[in-house]
Amino acid sequence: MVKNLYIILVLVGLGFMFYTFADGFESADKLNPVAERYAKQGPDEVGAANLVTAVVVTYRGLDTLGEVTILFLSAAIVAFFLKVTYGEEEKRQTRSVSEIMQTAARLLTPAVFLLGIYVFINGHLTPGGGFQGGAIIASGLVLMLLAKPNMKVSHTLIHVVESISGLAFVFIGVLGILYAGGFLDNSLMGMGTLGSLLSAGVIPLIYIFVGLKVGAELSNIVAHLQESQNEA
Amino acid sequence: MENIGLENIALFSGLILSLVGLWGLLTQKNIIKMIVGFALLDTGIHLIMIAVGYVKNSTAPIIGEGVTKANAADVIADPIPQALVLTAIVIGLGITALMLAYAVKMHQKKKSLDINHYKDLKW
Amino acid sequence: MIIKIVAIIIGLLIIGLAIYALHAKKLTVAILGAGAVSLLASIMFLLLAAPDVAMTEAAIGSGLSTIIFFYVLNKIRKQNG
Amino acid sequence: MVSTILIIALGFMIAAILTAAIRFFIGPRTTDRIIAFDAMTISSLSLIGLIAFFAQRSIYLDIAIVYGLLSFLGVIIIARYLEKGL
Repeated sequence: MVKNLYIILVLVGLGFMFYTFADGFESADKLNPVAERYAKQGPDEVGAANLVTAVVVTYRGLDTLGEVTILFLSAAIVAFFLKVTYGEEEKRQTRSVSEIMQTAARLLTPAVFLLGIYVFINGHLTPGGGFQGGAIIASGLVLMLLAKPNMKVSHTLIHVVESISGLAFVFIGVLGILYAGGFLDNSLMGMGTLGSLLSAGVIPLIYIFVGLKVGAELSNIVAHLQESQNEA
Repeated sequence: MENIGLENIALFSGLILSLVGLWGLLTQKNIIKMIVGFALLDTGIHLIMIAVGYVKNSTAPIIGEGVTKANAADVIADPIPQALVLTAIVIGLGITALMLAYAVKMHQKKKSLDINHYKDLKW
Repeated sequence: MIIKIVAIIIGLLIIGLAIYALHAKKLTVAILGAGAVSLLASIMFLLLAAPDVAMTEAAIGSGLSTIIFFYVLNKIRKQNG
Repeated sequence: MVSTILIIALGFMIAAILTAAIRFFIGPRTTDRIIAFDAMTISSLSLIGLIAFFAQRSIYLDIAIVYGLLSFLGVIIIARYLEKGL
């Protein structure tokens, strides 16, 4: 009974705090100085048409590096918990997949992978980027696994892709210290014209590696969840 | 109707959504339901952050039709909260997957999803 | 004006679906409700001029996390025998 | 003229989402709720297209593409779960 009272107290207190914050809230008419600086100087300094990409990859690139590390850690812990012992696993006895599902998956899987690659290559021009593209690639793997439940996912390939793209991300950042203004500075390559595919310096390259790394990590989680289904 | 802006609507729904999520996290007995409550709390907080970063009558911070380099500072929304929420959503998925893996392991030990059956660390 | 009415309806639906998801008896319905909340929140992000966030929420919040929830539910059902 | 027609279309799409939500709330069986979820997804796809028109930004349509290519996955995985085939 006392516990319920505590819960009600917490909720009412938090609700009161939220109400005082939201009451009479009015959004600003113009940007605050930091955002104004990014909006005015960003297209010239970074060269990306999508200003969110400029903030994520260049102005706050170190945050992105930390985020990718956190995602790697959580994928590793999930893999540790759901590890299956190889060798003695028997064939899974599941209800067979229907003909329509198999044909549609064969048709759609390349399209889903292609969409993922499009999303992270065009991250600096259109909405999207490495994280969204990686999630779409992992969804493509889910579609493949739904069509063929007994398919073996190559963990070696996933680990190799993940390690190489992580290393390349840090390597590009260190090259920025040596040859440009600082860590993850994107003026390593030419800026190009605003709005074309080969612009914004090194941002497309970084987003390709981020996309591959996030895709490999999420695929790792999904593949471990699928493989752990056969042991009770 | 005139003095209620788009950001007020989003702010209030985000606030109530996060309160509902916290209520579910505190009162539910089933572990999976608690994780669902956590996911709702996550979404509510993202809504609050985006609503705070909205600028009146603004458009997306992408240079293209209607937004040029010259007038970008006057017509776009704040890009910084959007970048932070982008990061937060991906980390939220990682945390949810981690909590679900814990739930599977806990269920393997005791064959129960009720949180009241786990008293090992209670004294 | 029209956009505001759309936003009010979507906000009310978000809150209703969230309460229903936590109130439902079946775990399947609870997870579906969380997915529907993510879907409508992504439309709300689009109205607030944040297309990047809307795309992330659509691909991750409503897509992948529902899939992971159902894989885990299936494994728990198998452990029950 | 075009704008008037599209405002009426917006009203229809909101009505479609609302009816699907009502079915989600009262649907007696789980399958009813899954169908309601699928209908809600498809109506919100066209809602995204209409929002892209009212905001005058064609890049918003990218979100509709991603959603359209991924939304069926959730429904398929629930169906496989319910027929014990996952």
